[in-house]
Amino acid sequence: MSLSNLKPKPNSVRRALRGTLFSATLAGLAAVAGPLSAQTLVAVKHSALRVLDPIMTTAYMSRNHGYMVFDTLYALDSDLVPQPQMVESHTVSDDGLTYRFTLREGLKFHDGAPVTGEDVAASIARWGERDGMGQVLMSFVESMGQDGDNVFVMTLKKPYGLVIDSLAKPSSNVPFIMPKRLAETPSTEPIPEQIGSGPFTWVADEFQPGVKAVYAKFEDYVPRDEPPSWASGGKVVKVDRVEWVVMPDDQTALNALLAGEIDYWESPPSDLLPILAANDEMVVRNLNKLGYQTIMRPNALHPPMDNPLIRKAAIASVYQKDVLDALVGNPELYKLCGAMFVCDTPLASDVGSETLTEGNGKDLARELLKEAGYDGTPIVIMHPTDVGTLRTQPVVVAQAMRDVGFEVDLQAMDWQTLVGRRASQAPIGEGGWNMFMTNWVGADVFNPLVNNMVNGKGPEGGWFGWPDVPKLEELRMAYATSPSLDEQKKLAEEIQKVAYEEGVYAPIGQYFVPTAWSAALEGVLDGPAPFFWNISK
Amino acid sequence: MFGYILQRLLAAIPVMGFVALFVFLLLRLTPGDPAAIIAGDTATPEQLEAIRDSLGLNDPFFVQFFNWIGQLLQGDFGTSILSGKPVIELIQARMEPTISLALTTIILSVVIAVPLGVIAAWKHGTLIDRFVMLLSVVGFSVPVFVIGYLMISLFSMQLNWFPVQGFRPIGDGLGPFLQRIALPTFTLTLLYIALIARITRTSMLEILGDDYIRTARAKGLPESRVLMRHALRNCSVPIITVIGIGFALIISGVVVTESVFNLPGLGRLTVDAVLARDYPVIQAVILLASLIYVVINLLIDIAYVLLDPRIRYS
Amino acid sequence: MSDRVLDISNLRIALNGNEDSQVVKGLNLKIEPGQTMCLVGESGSGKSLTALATMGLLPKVLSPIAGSIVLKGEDMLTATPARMRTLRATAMSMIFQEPMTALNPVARVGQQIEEVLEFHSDLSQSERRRRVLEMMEAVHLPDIEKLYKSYPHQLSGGQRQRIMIAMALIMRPQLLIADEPTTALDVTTQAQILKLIRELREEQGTAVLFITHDMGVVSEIADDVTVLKLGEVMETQSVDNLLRHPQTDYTRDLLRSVPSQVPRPARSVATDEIVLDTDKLCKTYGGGGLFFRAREVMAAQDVSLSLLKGRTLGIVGESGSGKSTVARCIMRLIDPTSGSIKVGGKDIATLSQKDLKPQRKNIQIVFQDPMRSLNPRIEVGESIIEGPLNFGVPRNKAMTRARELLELVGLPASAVDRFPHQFSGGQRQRIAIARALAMDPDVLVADEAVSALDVSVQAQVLDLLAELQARFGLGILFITHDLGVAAQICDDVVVMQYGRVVEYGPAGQVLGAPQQDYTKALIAAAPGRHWDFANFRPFAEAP
Amino acid sequence: MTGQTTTVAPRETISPFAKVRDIVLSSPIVMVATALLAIIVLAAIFAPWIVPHDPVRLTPSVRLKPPNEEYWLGTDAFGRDLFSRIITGGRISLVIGVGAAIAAVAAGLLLGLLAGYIRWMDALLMRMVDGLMAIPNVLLAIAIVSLWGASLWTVLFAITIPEVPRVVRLVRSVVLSAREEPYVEAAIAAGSSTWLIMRRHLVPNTVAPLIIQGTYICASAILTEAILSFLGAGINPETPSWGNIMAEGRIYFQINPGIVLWPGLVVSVAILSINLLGDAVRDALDPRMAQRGIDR
Repeated sequence: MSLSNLKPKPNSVRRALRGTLFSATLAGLAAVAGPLSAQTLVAVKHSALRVLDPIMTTAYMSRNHGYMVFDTLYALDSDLVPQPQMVESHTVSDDGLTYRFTLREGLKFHDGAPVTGEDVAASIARWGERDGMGQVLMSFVESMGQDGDNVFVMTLKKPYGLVIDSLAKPSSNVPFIMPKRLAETPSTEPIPEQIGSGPFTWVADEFQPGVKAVYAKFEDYVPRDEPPSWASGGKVVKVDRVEWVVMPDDQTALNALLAGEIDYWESPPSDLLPILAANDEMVVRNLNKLGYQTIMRPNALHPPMDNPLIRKAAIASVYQKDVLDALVGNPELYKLCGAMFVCDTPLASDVGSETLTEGNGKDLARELLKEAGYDGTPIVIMHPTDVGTLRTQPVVVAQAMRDVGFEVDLQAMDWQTLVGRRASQAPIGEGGWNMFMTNWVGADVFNPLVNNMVNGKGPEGGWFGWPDVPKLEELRMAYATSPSLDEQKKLAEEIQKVAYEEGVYAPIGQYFVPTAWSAALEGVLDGPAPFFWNISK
Repeated sequence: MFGYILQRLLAAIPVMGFVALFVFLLLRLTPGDPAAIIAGDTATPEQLEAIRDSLGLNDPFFVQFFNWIGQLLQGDFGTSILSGKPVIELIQARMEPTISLALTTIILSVVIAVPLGVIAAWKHGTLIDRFVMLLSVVGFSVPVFVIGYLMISLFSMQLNWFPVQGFRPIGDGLGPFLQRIALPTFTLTLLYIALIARITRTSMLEILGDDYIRTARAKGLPESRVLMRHALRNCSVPIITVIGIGFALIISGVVVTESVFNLPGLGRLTVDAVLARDYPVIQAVILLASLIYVVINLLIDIAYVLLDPRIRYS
Repeated sequence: MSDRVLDISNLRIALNGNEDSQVVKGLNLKIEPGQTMCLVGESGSGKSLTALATMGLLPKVLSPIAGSIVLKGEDMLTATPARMRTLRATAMSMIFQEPMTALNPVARVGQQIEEVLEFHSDLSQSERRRRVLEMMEAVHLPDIEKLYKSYPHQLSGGQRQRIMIAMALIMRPQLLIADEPTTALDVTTQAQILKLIRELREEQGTAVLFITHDMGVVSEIADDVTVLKLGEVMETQSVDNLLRHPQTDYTRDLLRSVPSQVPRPARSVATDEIVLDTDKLCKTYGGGGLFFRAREVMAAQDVSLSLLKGRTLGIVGESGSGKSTVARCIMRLIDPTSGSIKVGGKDIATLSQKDLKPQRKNIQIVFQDPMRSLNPRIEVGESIIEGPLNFGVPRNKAMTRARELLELVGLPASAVDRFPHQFSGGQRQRIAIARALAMDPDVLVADEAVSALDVSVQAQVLDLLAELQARFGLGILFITHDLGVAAQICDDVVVMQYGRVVEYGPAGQVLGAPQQDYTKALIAAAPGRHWDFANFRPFAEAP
Repeated sequence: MTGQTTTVAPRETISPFAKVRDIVLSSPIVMVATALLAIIVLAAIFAPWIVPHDPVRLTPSVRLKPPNEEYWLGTDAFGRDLFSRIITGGRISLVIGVGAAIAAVAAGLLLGLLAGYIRWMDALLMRMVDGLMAIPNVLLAIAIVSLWGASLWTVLFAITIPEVPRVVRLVRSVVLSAREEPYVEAAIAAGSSTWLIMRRHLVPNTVAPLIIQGTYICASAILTEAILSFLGAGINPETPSWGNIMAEGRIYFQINPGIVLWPGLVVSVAILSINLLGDAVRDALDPRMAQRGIDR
């Protein structure tokens, strides 16, 4: 079958086609992709990087991007204690109203400009507009400014115990420091450039949304000399380039990792882990000990869920083990934990969560329904079908609620429709909703200020679901201003008790998503988010 | 001839107009709101409004439509809502994998399918004919991703002849390019062999019944000459049509193959855009796919003129 | 014996090779060098199959089961396919009926002829080209250099048939088989092609097996004649004996049903009521066109004619003369560009479809192709009563009328619930006539109504039409290209050429003593015009 | 009367059942295909009664089990019995296949008739048809489904829209050639109304090609539904369909390939049979094929 009768093609391609296409491919060219250059680390992330501004959106990919390109004043170590990062030292005035932070020597932005107090002030101000904990901090702040190039001064209206904790916030809307000219863009519009003082520089021209994002080592970065611990310590970069690749198909990602075409896979589906674990060239470990908390969130604005009894009945009907078996499957990768502020943290407590962790709430739920006089109007649960980690919970919860007598209308949609619809406070008929499920990284819910679900401000200023519980707000304010840890622990337990009584939301399981990487990599760090410094090939 | 082409060009304009209106209407009448997506979890209603204003989503329907068309005519496809990059750049980066997959698949399919179709028609009614048709129907019936997975597990994982995924532009040398494009091409070729073989067989059967074939045989020409020189030449018009349509379909429709083999093509760009409500990207890609379809139709018409003299002088 | 060109003895061809469905039953035929043997028979007589069997081109479902076909001493039925291929075009070649589709539309004409030489000779490319041009000269083609490079669709029907002849005779074969080569051509072209075949036969001494159903053609070209009926040979004689002393009744009936050119005696004019009258009727196609002026074609120009009640007006002309266009304008199947059409005194030329509907009752049409003039999926009765039902006639009344009409046209009333595919061509044409009469129109338009029928069936339908005309006082507008048919049925005749009326007058005068040169040429070209077939003698010897 | 009263063959009509029987028995392959399709269809229809387990009931404790005597084909990621889900899934997939075929054929017939028979409608309709055909059908389907929610109706609508243009073109070409037929012109001459001509003379001609096209649309609709589910834009997973069983199962391909392969096999067999039946119908009804033999 000669190729000659093909339409005349440019000579070179035809000769090559005749030569390569038939002989090489069929004869089984050595297929293993050439060894990637030692200095490039290829990682597959849980989804595509789209919005590059870590302040404008809470998307985890933007936060991870932030950790690469930007740096923070403080950061939590593995014991969740804030450690200085860009700050050399800080002093607090006696009346606790003036904080003076001196920055470390030699901190430079990627464009070579030195980091000044003004940059820090503008960055914290922009962060304060969008982030929950930041808004609380800004309500205490009097003024922010610079005293000489490398000193940042913050004055408060009244003393506030969590200033350092706020500046060390580990997860979404992390207080990253960016040049003043970027920080001044309004927080509703993305920052035009990616210039930070973080350990990696952003390679803009190789960025292909939905396909690939590339970071290069920032030569002038001055790491701290302490050993890295969680988000704190020295961020020493040991590779030249890091490529984040998107692979929509888990099957393909698994095969690519096994075949050595990629080095690192952030969140493989739990069922594939046994295959990876069995392979001695692979390392599987959970990097984020706080893990994830999956929650169910009723909408308190509209019947029937405006009645707390109905909300509590729904919560009582759920047994965490059913959810986690379906979602994760492998018992080592999940934990039955009723603590709203995540287990294994200082504020963890199991008050009010017995039905969730023991699964004995079915009868209680039926009584609550009878007591509330539930008339069978269907509960609309929004069910995202295109996100692997969110597809399972609605099905399990719907079945549990049906078992106790609820009428449930499980409406399938894609994630973006859910995100659009949950923002609507309209009644069910005009595109409203009764309940939805989502996941949070442990670091986003492990204290009452960060945890949006315990916000009781109602339709004005509350989080989706908008429960109107003034008691919760009082307790959160008390928590904010309480000086000692024991005091904070007691307040946190109180908040959780009230939240369960009001049925504002319920954690329906804590699970861990281990990361897999090829044994060739060393120095992979634990942390609230995947960190790429300290890794070498 | 020129008049004929001019006429076809003019006919294309209302078609593109209709496509533009249809896609714009489709997106505007749907639930889901890009602003909410960008704003993320903690946006307050005012911030949502601000974002919507900045994207111009609040203007009346027709204003949005006309300034979109206005931009379009100046070649400005707008910027992607999510990534802020101009849509043109996004599309350009994704063109090469899609075009190369389309080319390799079509070439391989034609080289295999046309002879199969000719043989099936020549031996009409015999076992060979039935076998070829059965084979082609199988190509039609198996879902693409099932074939894809089987190909990967067999050729990549066990035999490791080919890498699992990824795409290397042809600029990086023919070897790596062909290595990576091979499996997706084989997967798609199975489908297009079915399509082209059937069309070839059906039109060949029709032509073999015509008078000039009987004349050719009456001239004592060998059967191969009758088939190749007379029958196949006349059969080229329907074959060119199905190849053209096939090429256009591959450009815009191989989303599944692209995701299974992780080829950063146009298909995936559109699916990501649809799932993320990135209106400018969705509109631009669907418009572009339609433009490609219309242009390919025009090329097919021109090919008609070259292949069939009767049309040249109509 | 051995130099005999073709010797077919006891040839039997059957469907799928089984005995009891034979289409050719024991045929014997002999052709000497230089001799032209005419094979005559109606459709279905197996004449073409015999030719195809000789060339080895029978369709797969048919196969010879007995007998032999010996060409120059070699039996074709036992020859290997490879051997057959070498013999085709060298020892024997064949030309076919439809010149329009016989050539490969996408290849140049000269090159299609050259192909024969390419495979059957070892001449050089330039030598082949010279031979081809020489052969094109021999078949009297104009401007051969330009024609060599042009495509089939740029040639006329006659030119294409000449190309086929050139292709067939370029290797100077001993036997030329011609399967109704002129049936699809116009009369004038047909005459030229017959003359060309005779000329080449003398020049190259080729034996010709000429297949036709037209006795006129037989009288022009045959040396000897074999008459076939349903696969069996009726008789074989020299052409002169056959025409003068036909031995079998079948041949006699065949000769008697050939419509003679001599117009029948004029009938007296019963009434002067005009049922159909057109004045300066024009129809142009094309024109307009968005950017460039499309070629304008004047299909009909200033056609004025009138038809009296109970009489028949014939429109005669070659293909492309516009006779069908006039008929379709009168029926308002296409809209005339200008001019008036009066039916029963009312001008229907410019009426809207709505106003036109009531008038449609008065004028009905019968088409040429019996196979496609009846809807194959509904019973025949339903087709007939469709018209009356449109005009409010109650169903049962219309159905009884339909039964009467069927008997009127010579078919059993019980045929009303049969499907069209259960009838022969002639029977279907009768049903079509019944359908037209169901509307009891004033005017019946017959557009080549009998051209597709065998001669014997043709005669019966013509008689039926004449009889119905007398009974219902019908005005008939009869469109045909066959002068014989026109002579037998028309009272007055219009001759048309390139859309214009060339001559218009009583049949006796127009066909008997034509004034215009074109009409004269037309009559002169009709084959067999000097034979009085029905009386088995040439007109010259008429008493 | 002149001419002998010819005898006429008795009334002989072929009942549709006889025709169907001939098509089915026309070749062994078609027989096998029909049998397989019949089994799948019957199983789908009687699914609720013959299903060993409740296809929707989650039992996470027995998830991803290989085929065993209790779960004949094993279980999926939520511990639901795969065998029952495949049978019940057949209902949705076949409903979509048949539904899309009927809807596309009906819409295509109407528009095709209008475009073919009414001159001025032709240009307008054909430009719209070209427009619809220009839009890539998988992308259009995804856009419609993911934008309007994944209910059975939106998926059916999304799958039908791209098929309509092909049917319109087919019907238009049949009508354009049929209206030239003499028996149609005779009907016009007899004053029949446009509607009568369409109903009685034009539509019957389109029946055969539409049946053939219908089978191909049915097959491609089932495939498209599988692709949509694969991309996360298909029917909502609560109601099983072949497509979304495979889509959900693809992550576990390495652990329990059966989840993808079993439904994949059933889909392929179903589509193969439908396509083969389509070919058989085409050969039986296509007049050209039939009288090729002895028309000389």
